[in-house]
Amino acid sequence: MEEKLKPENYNTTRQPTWCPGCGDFVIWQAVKMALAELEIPSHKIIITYGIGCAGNMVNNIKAYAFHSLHGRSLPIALGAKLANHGLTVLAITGDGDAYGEGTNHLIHTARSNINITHIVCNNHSYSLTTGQSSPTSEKGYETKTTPWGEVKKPLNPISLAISSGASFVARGFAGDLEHLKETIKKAIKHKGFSHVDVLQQCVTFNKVQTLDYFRKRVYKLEEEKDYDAKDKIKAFEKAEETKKIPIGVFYDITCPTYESTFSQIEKETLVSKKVGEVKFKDLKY
Amino acid sequence: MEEKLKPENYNTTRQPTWCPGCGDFVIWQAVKMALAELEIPSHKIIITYGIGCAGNMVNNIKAYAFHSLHGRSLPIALGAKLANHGLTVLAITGDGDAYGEGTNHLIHTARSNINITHIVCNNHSYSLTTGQSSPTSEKGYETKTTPWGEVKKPLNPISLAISSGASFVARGFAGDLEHLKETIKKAIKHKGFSHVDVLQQCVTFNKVQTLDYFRKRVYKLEEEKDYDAKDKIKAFEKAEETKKIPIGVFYDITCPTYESTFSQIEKETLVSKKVGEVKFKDLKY
Amino acid sequence: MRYSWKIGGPAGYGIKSAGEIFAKAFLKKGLYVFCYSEYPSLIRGGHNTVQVDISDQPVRSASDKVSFLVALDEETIKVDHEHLRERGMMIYDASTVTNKRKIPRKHTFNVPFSDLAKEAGNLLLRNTVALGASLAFFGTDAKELKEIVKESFSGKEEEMIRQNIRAVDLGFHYVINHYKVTPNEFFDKDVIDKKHVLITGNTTMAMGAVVGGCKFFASYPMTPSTGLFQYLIAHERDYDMVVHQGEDEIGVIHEALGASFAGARSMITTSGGGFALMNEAISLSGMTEIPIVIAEVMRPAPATGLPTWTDQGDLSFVLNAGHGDFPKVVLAAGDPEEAYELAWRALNFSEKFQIPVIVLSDKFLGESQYTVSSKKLSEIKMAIERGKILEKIGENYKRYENTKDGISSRVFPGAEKGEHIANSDEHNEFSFSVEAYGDDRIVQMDKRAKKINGIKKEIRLPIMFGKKDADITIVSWGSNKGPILDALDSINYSSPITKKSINYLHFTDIYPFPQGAEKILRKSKKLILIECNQSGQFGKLIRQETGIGIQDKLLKYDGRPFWPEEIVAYLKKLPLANIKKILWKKN
Amino acid sequence: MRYSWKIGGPAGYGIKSAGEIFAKAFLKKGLYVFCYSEYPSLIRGGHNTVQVDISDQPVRSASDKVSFLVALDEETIKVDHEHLRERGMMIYDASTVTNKRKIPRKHTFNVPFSDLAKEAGNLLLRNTVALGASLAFFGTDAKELKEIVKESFSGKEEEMIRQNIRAVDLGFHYVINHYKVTPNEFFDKDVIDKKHVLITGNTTMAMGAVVGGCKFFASYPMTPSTGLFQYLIAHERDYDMVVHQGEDEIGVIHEALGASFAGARSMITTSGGGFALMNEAISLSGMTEIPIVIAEVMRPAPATGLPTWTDQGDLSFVLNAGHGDFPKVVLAAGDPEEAYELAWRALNFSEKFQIPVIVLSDKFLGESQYTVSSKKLSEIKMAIERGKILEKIGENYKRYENTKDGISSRVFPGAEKGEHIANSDEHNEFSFSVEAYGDDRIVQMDKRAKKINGIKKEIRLPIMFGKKDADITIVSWGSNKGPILDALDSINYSSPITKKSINYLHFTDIYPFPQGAEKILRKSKKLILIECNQSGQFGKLIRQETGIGIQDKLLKYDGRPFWPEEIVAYLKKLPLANIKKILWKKN
Ligand SMILES: Cc1ncc(C[n+]2csc(CCOP(=O)(O)OP(=O)(O)O)c2C)c(N)n1
Ligand SMILES: Cc1ncc(C[n+]2csc(CCOP(=O)(O)OP(=O)(O)O)c2C)c(N)n1
Ligand code: SF4
Ligand code: SF4
Ligand SMILES: [Mg+2]
Ligand SMILES: [Mg+2]
Repeated sequence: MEEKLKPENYNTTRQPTWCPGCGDFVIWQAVKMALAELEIPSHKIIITYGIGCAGNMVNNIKAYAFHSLHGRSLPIALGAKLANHGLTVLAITGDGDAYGEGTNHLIHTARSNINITHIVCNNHSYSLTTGQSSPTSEKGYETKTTPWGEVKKPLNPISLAISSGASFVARGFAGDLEHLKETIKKAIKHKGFSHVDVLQQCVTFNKVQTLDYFRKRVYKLEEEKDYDAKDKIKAFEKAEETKKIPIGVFYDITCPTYESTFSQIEKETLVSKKVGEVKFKDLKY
Repeated sequence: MEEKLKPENYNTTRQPTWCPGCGDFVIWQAVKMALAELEIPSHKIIITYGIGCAGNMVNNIKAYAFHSLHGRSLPIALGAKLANHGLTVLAITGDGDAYGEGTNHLIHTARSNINITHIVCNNHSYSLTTGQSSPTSEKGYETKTTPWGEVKKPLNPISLAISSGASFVARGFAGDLEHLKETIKKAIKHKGFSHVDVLQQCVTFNKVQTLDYFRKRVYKLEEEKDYDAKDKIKAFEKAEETKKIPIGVFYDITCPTYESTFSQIEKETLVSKKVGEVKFKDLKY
Repeated sequence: MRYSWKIGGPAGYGIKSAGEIFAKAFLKKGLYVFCYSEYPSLIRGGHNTVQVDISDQPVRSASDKVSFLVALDEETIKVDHEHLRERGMMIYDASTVTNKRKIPRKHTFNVPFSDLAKEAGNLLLRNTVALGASLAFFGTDAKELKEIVKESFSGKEEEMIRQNIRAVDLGFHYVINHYKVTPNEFFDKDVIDKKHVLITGNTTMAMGAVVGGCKFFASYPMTPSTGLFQYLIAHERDYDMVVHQGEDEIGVIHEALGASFAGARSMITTSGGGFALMNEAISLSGMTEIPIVIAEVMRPAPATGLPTWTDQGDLSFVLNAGHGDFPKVVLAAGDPEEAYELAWRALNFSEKFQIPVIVLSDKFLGESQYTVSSKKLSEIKMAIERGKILEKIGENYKRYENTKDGISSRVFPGAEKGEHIANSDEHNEFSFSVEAYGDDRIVQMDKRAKKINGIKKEIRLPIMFGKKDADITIVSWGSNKGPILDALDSINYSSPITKKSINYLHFTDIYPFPQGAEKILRKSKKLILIECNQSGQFGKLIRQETGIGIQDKLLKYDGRPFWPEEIVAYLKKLPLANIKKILWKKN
Repeated sequence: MRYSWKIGGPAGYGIKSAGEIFAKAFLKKGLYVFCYSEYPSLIRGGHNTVQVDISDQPVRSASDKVSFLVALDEETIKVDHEHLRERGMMIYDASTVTNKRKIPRKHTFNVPFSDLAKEAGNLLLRNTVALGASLAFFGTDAKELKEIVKESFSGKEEEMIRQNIRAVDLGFHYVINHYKVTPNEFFDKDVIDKKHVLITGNTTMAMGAVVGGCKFFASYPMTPSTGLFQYLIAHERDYDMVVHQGEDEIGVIHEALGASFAGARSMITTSGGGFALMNEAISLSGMTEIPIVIAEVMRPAPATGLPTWTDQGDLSFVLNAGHGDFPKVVLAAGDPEEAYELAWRALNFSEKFQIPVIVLSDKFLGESQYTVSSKKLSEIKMAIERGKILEKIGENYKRYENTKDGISSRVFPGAEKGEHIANSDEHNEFSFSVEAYGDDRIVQMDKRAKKINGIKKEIRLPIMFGKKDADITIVSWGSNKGPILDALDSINYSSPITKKSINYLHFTDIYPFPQGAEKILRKSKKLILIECNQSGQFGKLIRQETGIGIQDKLLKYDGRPFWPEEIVAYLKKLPLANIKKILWKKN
C-alpha cells in the first residue's frame, strides 16, 4: 500500500536560500502541502519558474521543473500543458515576472483558459536584483531606482487577471499558511486558468508592506457572507478595496479549457502519440 | 492672420491604400478633424504607429511620425513625450499591436499616466497579414489560423485599460464620424493617458463584425442619463455589455501625469535643455 | 526553350489565383513551371504580379525578361512593359487605359477583358478571360486550363464554375477571332509525369516537419512565414499535431520550449523581426538543452523593411543568435525538396543533440511555386532520431550528466524518479543551480560544447553541381540555388565568352561550417560568391571559418531574387585575368 | 610590492562595505588599490568575498593568490584558504568554527570577531572588528580607516559611528595584545595624490554619459548593469536629465528611441538577456536612423547563466545584433577611464552617424573598484557632436536625403516644415514607405551603408602597450586590460623563461574593425589571443575581417576575470618553437 504523500516528499537535496523571515518560505510550504493533500506525486507535476527570489524556489520543490527566463514561465507552462495535459502544471513567479516583464503572457494565458495554476509571489519589489520598485510597488515607495518615491500607479493584479479573462482569481497571504494552502488547492483543482496573487513580505527590501502591514489589513472573502465569486462586477469591486485587503477567491467561473478545444488530444495526450506515424502518403498538398 | 486649420491641412502627398469601405478611412478623417478643431498645427504633433493596415496611416497624416515595429508604438510615444512634453503625442495602433504583440506596453504606459492619446483601430483581425484571428476576435471566428473557429475568450479592451490604470478610457465607432471625432478630441484634451478603442469594420476579412453589425448594437454613453464616468465599477459594468455596445467615454478621472512628476522638466522641456552643460566638476562620485 | 508569362494588376484582381491556375495548366500539360509573385504590403490596390516560367527543362527561377505580358491595368504597362523580351507580346484592355499615347505599339494587342468578363457574368472574371486569351496567343488549347478551373472551384457553386469556363472561352475565342495566331506544338511536349506538383517551399517545409515527426507547432503571423504556419494549422487534425497561435513571438518560442520539455517534438516559424524577439529564448534552449527548431523565412530588413519581398540578410544575425557561447545548427534550404528534407533533419538535429536549430528560407523559396516531383519527395526518407531518452530511470538521475559526447539523457515529465530542472541558471549534473564555485560551470560549458563534435559529423558537405574541377566555382546557399542552376543550364556550365568551365558549390548546411568545405574551396581555381544581401554575409562566415576571402561577389538586395540572366551577365563581364590567382594569398 | 587582502563571509555580513572601507583606507594612505568582489545570486547567506589588492605600483586586477585572508565564517576557510600565498596569513573567529580539525595550523590566527563586535555594541560589527585586526597584522595604523568609517557613516546616528570606531580599535588592539606584529613602512609610501578615487566602471561610464550630454536614460534592472542605472537615477536631478525605469527591456529601448526621435540624446543599459530582447529595436534604430547608445554589461551566459559573475561571451552576438544589414558601432571599455571616454564617444557616434552604438563592459569592469585619477578623468574632453541637425527648414525637407556621406539632416519635432516619418518600412528620401519598385530600396540601403566610411575614419586603432616590435604580441580587448597589464608589469614585458619581449595590443574600438589593425597584426611575430569567453569570439572577428587566425589562445569562462598570475603562467608554458611562424599561412 502506498503511503500518503507528505509535504516533505517534495523536498529536494537543496535548502532554500531566502533571507530568514522571507514570505517565500511560507509559499513554498503551502505549495508542498497543497500538492501532498491533493495527492499528486512529484513526477506528475510540472512547475515552471521565473527569475527572482521567488524563482529560486525551483531548487527546492521536487517536480519536473523549468527555471525559465525572467517573465517567461507562463508560455512555457502553456506549451507543456498542451503537450501533456495529463500532468498538473503550475507556474511560480515573482511580481516582476508576472506583472512586469511578462504581463503580455499573463493576459493571453489567462484568456486562453489553459488549465494551469499561476502563483505569484508578490512582494511588491524586484528583490533578487536588490529591491528596485516593481509594478505593484505602492506610490511613494522609495528604492534605488525610485529615489524620489514611486510615481506610477501600482497595478492591481486581481482586477487585471479578471479583466484578462482568468476563470479563477484569488489572493493568498504568506502570513496565513493554512488559508494559503487551501487557496492553492482550490486553484489547482479549478479546471482552467487559475491565478493566485500571494501577498508576501520581503524582510530585506520592503519596509512598507511588511508582514504586520498585511496582518492588520487582510480579511477573508470566505467569511464574507453572500459574497458570490461568480459575479464579475462584485469581484472587480472587491479588487478595488485597499484599506482592508480581501484574501481568498475573488472570482471563480467555469468555461472550457484551452486544451479541451483540441479534439486531437481528447483521448490521449500529445506526448503519448507516436512520433513518425504520419507518412508521406498521408500528406495533403 | 493665421487661417483656421482644416482637416486637409494634415494630408500628405500620399493617398491611403486601404480597401474601399475600410473603417480606417473614417478614423483617419476623425483624427485629422479633431486635430484641426483643437488647432494643433502638424509640426506640434508626434504620432507613433504600429505595423498593420492601421499603421499604414503613417503615410497619410502630416505630423512628426514614427512608424515603429509591430506592437511598439506606445513606449516610443512615452519616450517622445518625456523628451518634449510641449507637443501633442498620439499613438495609433491596430488591435494586433495594442492587444497582441504590445499589451505589456499598453498596461504599463496606462498606469504611468503619461499624457498621450492611444487610438486603437480595432477591426478584430490581423488584417495586413491577411486576416488571422486577433486577441479581440470573437469566439468561433474562423480565419486561416483558426480554421475550427477561435476558441480563446476575446480580450475586453475597455476593461483591460481601466484595470491597467488608464485615467481616460473610451470607445469610438468608425460608423459615426462625428461622435468619433468628439471622442478623440476629449481624449487629446484629457491630461493623462487616454485610451480610445475604435470599433472598425474590415470589409475584406471580417465578415462577422461588419459596419452593420456594429450599427445595430452601438449606443452612446453620452445619452445615458446619470452615467458617471468617474465611477470605476460602473465603468467595468458598462465594459461588460456585449449585446448592446456602449460607445463614448467609459472612464475619465484626473490624476498626475507621469511627466509632471519630474521636477527637472517642470519649467522647460528636456529637449530645450542645452546638451553638454554638465561638466566634469559637476559630477558626483 | 523557356517561356515567361506575367500577369499584373492591382490587389483584389485575382492576380495570384490566375497565375497559379495558369501555371497548373502547363504543369498538367507535362511541362516544368515556376510561379513567382510580387505584391506590396497592402490588401487592396497597389501593383501585383505573377510570373509563370514554362519550359521543357527544369525551371526553378523567374526570368528577368518575359515573353508575354498580361496587363490588367495601366500600372502594369508602366512598370512591366520594359521587362518584355525583344518581340515579347503584351495584351491589355484598352478600356482600362487613360493615356493611350503611352501604349507601346509593337506586339501589343487589345483584348477587352472587362467587357468579356461581364459577358461571362462577372467583372471579376477579367483575370480568367486573360488566361484564355493568353493560351490562344500561345498557340495551344485550353483543355487543361479548364480542368484546373474546375478543380480549383470544386465545392463552390456550379454557376461559378460555368462562368469561369465561359470566361476562358470568351478570352480564347476573342483572340482567335481577332488576331492571327499560330499553333505551337512545344506546349504538347509532355516531358514530366503526373506525379509532379506545383508547390511552395513553405508547404514542403511544413510537410517535412510533419513526416519528420513534429508534434507541436506554434507561430505568430508574419509574412513570409505565415504560409508554413497556415498550412499546418489547416491540417493539424489530419496530422495529429497541436498547432498554436501565440500571443507574440516571445510567447511562441517559450510555448514550444515548454512543449518540447514535456516531450513533444517542437517547431516554430517566423521572419526576421519575430526571430529577433526570440533571441533570449534561443540562448535558453542552448542552456537548458531543450530541443527546438525555428524556421526563419527571411524578408528584406532592417526593421519592417519590405515585408512582402525577398532577401538573405538575416544570416549573420541568425548564426550568432542568442547571448553567450552554446552550440546551435543553422541549415538553409535551396528549393522545396531541400526544405522538406531539412525540416526533418533539423528536427533530428534538435532532439539528438538537444539544441536550437534554425532552418533558413526566404520569401522567394517560401512563396514561389516550384515544379516538384512528389515521387522524389516521397523517396526522401530517414529515421526519426529523438536521441537519448530514458524511460526507466534509476536512482540519482543526472539530467546534465557529463557524458563523453556531451549528450545527456532526457526524461519526460510523468516518469517516476526523473524529476529535474530544465535550468536556465548554470547548473550541476543533477540540474541544480550553481555559482562559479567548484568546476560545475566549466564542466557544463565544456559538456555543451562537446556536442559540436557529434554535430559536425552529421553536417553535410556542400553539393557540387557541374564538373568537379571547373575553372570557376560559384559559392552560394539557400534559394539562390534555383536561379544559379537555371543560369548555368542556360550556358551549359561554361562561361559565355571565355568558355571557361563553371561549377556551383551549394551549401545547405551552414553552421557548424562543414569540415571538408575548406578543402573544396581551396582547391577551386576561382571563387565567386553570390548572395541576396548587401554585405556578403556567407562570405564573412567563410572567411571567419577558413580565412578565405572571396573577392568576386554578386550581391543583390533590392527585394527581388536573382534572375538567371543577371548571373549570366555577371559571369560574362567577370574579369578573367585573375583566374588561378590564389585568392587567399592576402588572408 | 603587491598585497592582496580578502574578506569572506555570508551575504548580510557586510562583506562588501567592509572591503570598500578597507580599500579606501589604503587609497587614503596614498597607495594604489583594486577592489574585486564575488557574490552569488541571492540576498542572504551564500559565500561572498571582497578582495583588495594594494600596491605602490598601479594595480588593476585581482591576484589569484592572496596574502591575507579574513574568514568571517567557516565556508571562507573551506573555499578561500587554498588561495593563500605561501606564508599568507589567515585570521578567523574560532567561535564560528564547528570542525576545528579543518583549520590550517600555520599562519592562522584566531580573533574573536563576534565577541569583540558585541563588546563594541553590535554583533553586526564583526566585519569592522576584522578590519582593525587586519591593519594591526599589516603593521600599519588605523588612522585613515577611522576617517573613512566616519565619512561612510556621515549623516547616520552618532552612536553608530562611535560603535564602529570602537570596533576598529578593539580588533586592532586585540591583535597587538595577542600576537607579535612588526610595523611595515611600505604602507606609509604615499605614492599617489589625493585626486585619486576608488570607482567602478559602471559609475565612470555613467559619468561619461552625463558629461557626454546624455539627456534621456532608461533601463530595466539587470545585474551587473544595474549600478550604472542606479547611479544615474540617483543623480538625474543634479544632472538635469530624465531617467526612466521601463516595463521591460523592449519598452526601455523603444522609450529611448522615442526620446531620441524627439531630440534627446539617449542611452540605455542592460546585460545579455535584456540585450537579446532589444534586437528587433536595434534593427529599427538602424532603419529609422534614430541614434541610440546601449551599454551592455556582460555576465556569463547562456540564458540566466551566472548572473553575478563575469564573462565576455556576448561579443559575437552584439556584433551581429539585429536582423538585416545596417551600420552599427561596437566599442569595449577596458578600464574606468575608457568607460568614461567611450560613453561619450558612443553618444557622439550615435548622433553624428544616426546609428545604434553598443558599448561593451562586464561585471568585472562594471563592479570592481579601481584607483582612478579624477584629474586624469577630468582631462578627458572632447566636443559634443550631435551631427547634422536642421533648425530652419526649407520646402521639401528630405529626412532621408541621399547625401554624399550617407548622413541626412535630422529635424526635431516641433520645428515647422520638418514633418516626416521615422520609418521602419523601407522608404524614399522623403521618408514615405516604398515597395521594391523603383530604386528607393537600393538608394537607401547604399545611403545607410555609406555611413560606414565616415565611421571608419573615427574608429581608433588599438593601443599598443610595451615596445613596438616585441617577440610576442598579446591581442585582447575590454576588461582583460587590467590583468594583462598587471601581468606584463610583473614580468617587465618579457617572457619569464625565454626572455622574449612581449607587448599588448588592446582594442577599444571593435567594430567596424579598425582599418590599420590588420597591418599591425601582420607585423607581429607571434600573436596570442586572450579572452574571457569559451570560443574566442574576438579571434573570430579578427579572422573574419583579416583572414588571420590566431592559434594560441588563453580563454577563460569560469565566471571569473583573469588573474595576472595565470597570464604569466600561460606565457611561461607557451611553446616558443613556433615564434616567427607565419600564423596566417594556412588562412
Ligand atoms: C530579461 C531580464 N531582465 C532582467 C533580469 C534581472 N532580474 C532578475 S530577477 C528580476 C526581478 C525579480 O523580481 P520579482 O520577479 O518580483 O522576483 P523577486 O526577486 O521579488 O522574488 C530581474 C529584473 C533578468 N534576469 N532578465
Ligand atoms: C514582430 C512582428 N511580428 C509579426 C509581424 C507581422 N504583422 C504585421 S501587421 C500584423 C498584425 C496586424 O494586425 P493589427 O495590429 O490588428 O492591424 P490591422 O492590419 O488589423 O489594422 C502582424 C502580425 C510583424 N510585422 N512584426
Ligand atoms: S530579498 Fe526579500 S524576497 Fe528575497 S529572499 Fe530576502 S526577504 Fe525574501
Ligand atoms: S484589409 Fe481590412 S483593415 Fe485592411 S485596409 Fe482592407 S478593409 Fe481595411
Ligand atoms: Mg518581487
Ligand atoms: Mg486589426
